[in-house]
Amino acid sequence: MSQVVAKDPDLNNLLSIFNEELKDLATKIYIDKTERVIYIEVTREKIMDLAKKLLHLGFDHVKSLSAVDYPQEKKIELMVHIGSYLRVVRKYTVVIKSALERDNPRVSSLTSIWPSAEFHERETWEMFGVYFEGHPDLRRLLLPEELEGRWPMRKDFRIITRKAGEAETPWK
Amino acid sequence: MERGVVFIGEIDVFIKRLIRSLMEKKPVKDILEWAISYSLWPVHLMTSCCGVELAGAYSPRYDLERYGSLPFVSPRQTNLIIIEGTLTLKMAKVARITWEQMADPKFVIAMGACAIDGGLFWNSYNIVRANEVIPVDVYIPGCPPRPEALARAILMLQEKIRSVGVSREDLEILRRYVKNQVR
Amino acid sequence: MEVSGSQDITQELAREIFRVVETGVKEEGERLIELQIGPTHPGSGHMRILAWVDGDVIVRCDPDIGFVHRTIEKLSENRAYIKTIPLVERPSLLDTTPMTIGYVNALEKLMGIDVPPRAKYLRTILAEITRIASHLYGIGILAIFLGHSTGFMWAFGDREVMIELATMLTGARITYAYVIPGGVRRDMPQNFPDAVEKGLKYIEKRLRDWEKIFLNNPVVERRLRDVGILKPNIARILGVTGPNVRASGIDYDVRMVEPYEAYDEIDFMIPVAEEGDGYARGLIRFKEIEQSINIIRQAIRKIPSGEIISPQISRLFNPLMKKIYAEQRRVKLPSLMATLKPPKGEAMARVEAGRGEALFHIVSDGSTNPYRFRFITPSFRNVILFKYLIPGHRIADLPAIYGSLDYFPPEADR
Amino acid sequence: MVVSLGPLEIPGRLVYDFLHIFILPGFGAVLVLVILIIWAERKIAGLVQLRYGPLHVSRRFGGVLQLVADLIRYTFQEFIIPQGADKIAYLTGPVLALIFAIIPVAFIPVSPLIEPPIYVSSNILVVLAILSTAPIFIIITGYASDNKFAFIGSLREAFLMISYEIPFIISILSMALLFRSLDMSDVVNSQAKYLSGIILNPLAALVAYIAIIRITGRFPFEISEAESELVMGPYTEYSGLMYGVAMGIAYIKLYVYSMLYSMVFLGGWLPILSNNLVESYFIGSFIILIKASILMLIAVFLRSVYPRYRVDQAIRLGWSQVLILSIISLIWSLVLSYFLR
Repeated sequence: MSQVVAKDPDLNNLLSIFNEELKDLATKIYIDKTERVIYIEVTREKIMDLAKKLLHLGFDHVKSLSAVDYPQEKKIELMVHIGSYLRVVRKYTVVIKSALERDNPRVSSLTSIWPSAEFHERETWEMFGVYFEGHPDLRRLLLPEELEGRWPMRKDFRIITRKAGEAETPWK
Repeated sequence: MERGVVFIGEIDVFIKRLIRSLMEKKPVKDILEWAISYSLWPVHLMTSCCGVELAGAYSPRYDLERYGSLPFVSPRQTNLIIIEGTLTLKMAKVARITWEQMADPKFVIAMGACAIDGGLFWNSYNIVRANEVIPVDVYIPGCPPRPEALARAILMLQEKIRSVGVSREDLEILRRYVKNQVR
Repeated sequence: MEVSGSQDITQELAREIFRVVETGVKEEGERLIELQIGPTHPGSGHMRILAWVDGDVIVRCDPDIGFVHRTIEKLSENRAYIKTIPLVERPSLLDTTPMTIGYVNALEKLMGIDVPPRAKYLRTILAEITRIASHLYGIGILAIFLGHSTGFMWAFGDREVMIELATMLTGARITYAYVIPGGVRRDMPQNFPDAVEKGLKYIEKRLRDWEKIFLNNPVVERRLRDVGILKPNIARILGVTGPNVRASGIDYDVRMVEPYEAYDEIDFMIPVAEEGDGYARGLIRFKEIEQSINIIRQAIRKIPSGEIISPQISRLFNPLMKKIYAEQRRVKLPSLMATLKPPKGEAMARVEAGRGEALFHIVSDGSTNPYRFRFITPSFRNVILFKYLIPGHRIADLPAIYGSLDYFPPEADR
Repeated sequence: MVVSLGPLEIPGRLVYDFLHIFILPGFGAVLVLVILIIWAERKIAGLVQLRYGPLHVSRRFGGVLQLVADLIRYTFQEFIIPQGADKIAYLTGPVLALIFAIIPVAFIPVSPLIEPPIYVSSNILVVLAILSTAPIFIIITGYASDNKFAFIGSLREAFLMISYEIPFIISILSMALLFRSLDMSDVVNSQAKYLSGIILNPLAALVAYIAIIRITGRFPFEISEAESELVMGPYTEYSGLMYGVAMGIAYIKLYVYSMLYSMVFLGGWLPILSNNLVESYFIGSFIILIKASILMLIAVFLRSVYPRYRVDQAIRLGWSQVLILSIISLIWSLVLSYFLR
């Protein structure tokens, strides 16, 4: 796993802790240009014990749990923003990315570790169809009955659009 | 035949016929229209984000209570629905039920570009136009419309009540038309 | 730097959170009534709260939201980057500036544009003006939920002062779209500083009246003290944001944690309370208004002169735009911005809106439309409190807690 | 010293009874006063909240006709009876409550010269008895309209009725004990001799006023019709004329209670400053009306000052503080009446 070096000393300490704690769990750890976000890629099976480790390291709540749909690569990528209220690490946000196959996306629910993820998982379930095993009550949150099983946020759910820069002809 | 028919026959049918006949006579018609136009109470149905401007319109600076319009609580005692902004599918059902619950001479103001024709969210999969669900009397453009626009809408509705009057034959036709519109 | 590990989810803490109120009543019958406090009910905003009530005690509460779900994320995937700015403002129509600042920050990180200092100060001033207006709205809603109509009317009356200032700066009442990638759309008018001073003096005088009629009102204290107590570790576990978490003793504020715009050059204090009940949440909002007044005053004093749009954008101006920019200090966006193509990649920005921390994550694939735009508002993260904080209280406490949480449903449903 | 009219006894009685019931302290005054008080409530709330309140209905008189417009709108609004409602109880509930709220006016003497239409020697007890039946009909309306919020609203009304009627009755009886008679005219006459009731036993006056505010559902005790919890409490399902009746009950009860209060505590037809008896009927009842409307304005002004209590807080306040205060006022009037031989 490549050893990433950052200018900010605190971030370096945190990265070193991450590297030796999550040696076997994470497949890839990298940071973004502004040195405030740490991306961790992990496979579907190891996400639970990665979450336990992160909770132990002080990241105690989920800021956002969602998915990104890549139809051409046949995968839905789970994207989880983890934050912390502890004074030491609250400057950084950890983003966990894990790829799920597109036709039957299943992953174990993170609610037992971070209860704050409950409503986020319900929203991701109704928008993308990602089934979270072990979720207390996985049902619709925002959508009405008509849009029950149609996963509107996937790319193949088309809506009427106009291309950017196209002339707006109101009466067409 | 449910138990306990009141001794003067079906009371609501009796009162409806009485009111309808009273409404046509000249002196009663004018007094009634004057009274209803100065007592338009909007029901507490905040459909979406234009509700901020409706609350602003009833605040001290614009104060629509000067025209007698007091925001009231339940659909039974009010006669005006203000559809503020976007109607999503879920909220359209609620707006429809609230409209049906209200007592008869009732009016609807569609406030904001979203209620008129979808506005900023015209191509969203979850949006319904206001007139697809409820027969609308006054439309207010703007996103969100200024509180003065809402005051002007209340005044326009008052003129409409005084000119067109309150008996709503158009409601019957629209009820049948709108019933099959709602998905 | 030793990272202090927080204790795992102990059994006791989990039971504390998922506690089911034991009133010996299980099935729906004479005792357990299911109350649908729906959108037409004056005690609930644009949402339906299902409360299972036994006598006067709420046994279980389940928020049914989504009545104002206007699919911002799906629409932004089919719009140019610039056209998502008005979209991002609509959900939280109360404090729109932090939302646009967050989105534009994420866009600027993606494209590597840096903003001139004067534009940063103008953005900070507008953000604090809308924060005061948003807190006053929240206090007004809390007051009317307690039955205090004077509090509601005073809050909306004072809010008009702040809207007047924002209209003088940006030209619009609520939806400004004032923040554009690279800077701001207009410069500060000449008479703006002393108008701001007059407005802030009026608000400070009003805060004294507020203490008399609302904060020291004996009935308000009876209704809000020790109601809806949110313990610090539960607030931390449930991921609550904004004044609700600062009222429980956690001093977390994105303006301090990750200063954006001009917050690092302005010194201000984050008010924190310990009790974590409804009264503390209300008090925190009043104190934050005072802090925002202090921030605006410093920003107006320290604002540097100079450009209000970054040279990378003003480079693309055609002669007419340059003339308008020179004379009226007003930016007309070049048509190139409509078909903006940022480089492929991801960017994330966090911002402290009136109700808490908002998070913006843009995934771009190099085309004119964002590939995926993730937009999390503070109210969506506070919804979980309805499920875990309200059971065990009385029916009359439901509006009191709902008002003290300052929960705005359109912002949560996005 | 009741004046007897000799041969003109019967027609004089009829004229006076008609005047008493229909014009001055009866229906005429009630209708005019209720409209003025509701208008004053909205105007005062408006002025306290930096705004105008109802204005453009009749610009020159400051929007007084607003209430007339509202009442006319109610009468011509469609009258909805929910299917699940128990029809008879649903229709008769508010009407009976209205009747039982107005009846006591016939018992209250208005001038020293002539007895009230129905003269009962202990008319304080009769008035109290009739007034304390009104909440029962509110509970009937709550249970008749098949609505969960109406159930909870009427349940609250039952709890609060008990916890505040008892202190009210104790404080009124302590005044009757002080003046050694259950007849209002005697009470007023003895108030003419000594000081007025409120000065002799201020504690009873305070307790009685708090109980009036609770019984008529004014802020901070507007709990059975709390808007933000139970839409309109027992009256959620009522629309049209029945809702006008339901809304009028609270204000008519306020009128009758403040009439009783001004008779017992503020010395009914005695002019406020001097104690000399007033001869004519009109001036006497006019003074009572003024005192009653002042009390009503105070009760109505509280809408813009206080939010509302929770049910359990109001009940705890009722049983623990207000009841004890009324018992203390009873003891105090016992001691005082020993000296006022």
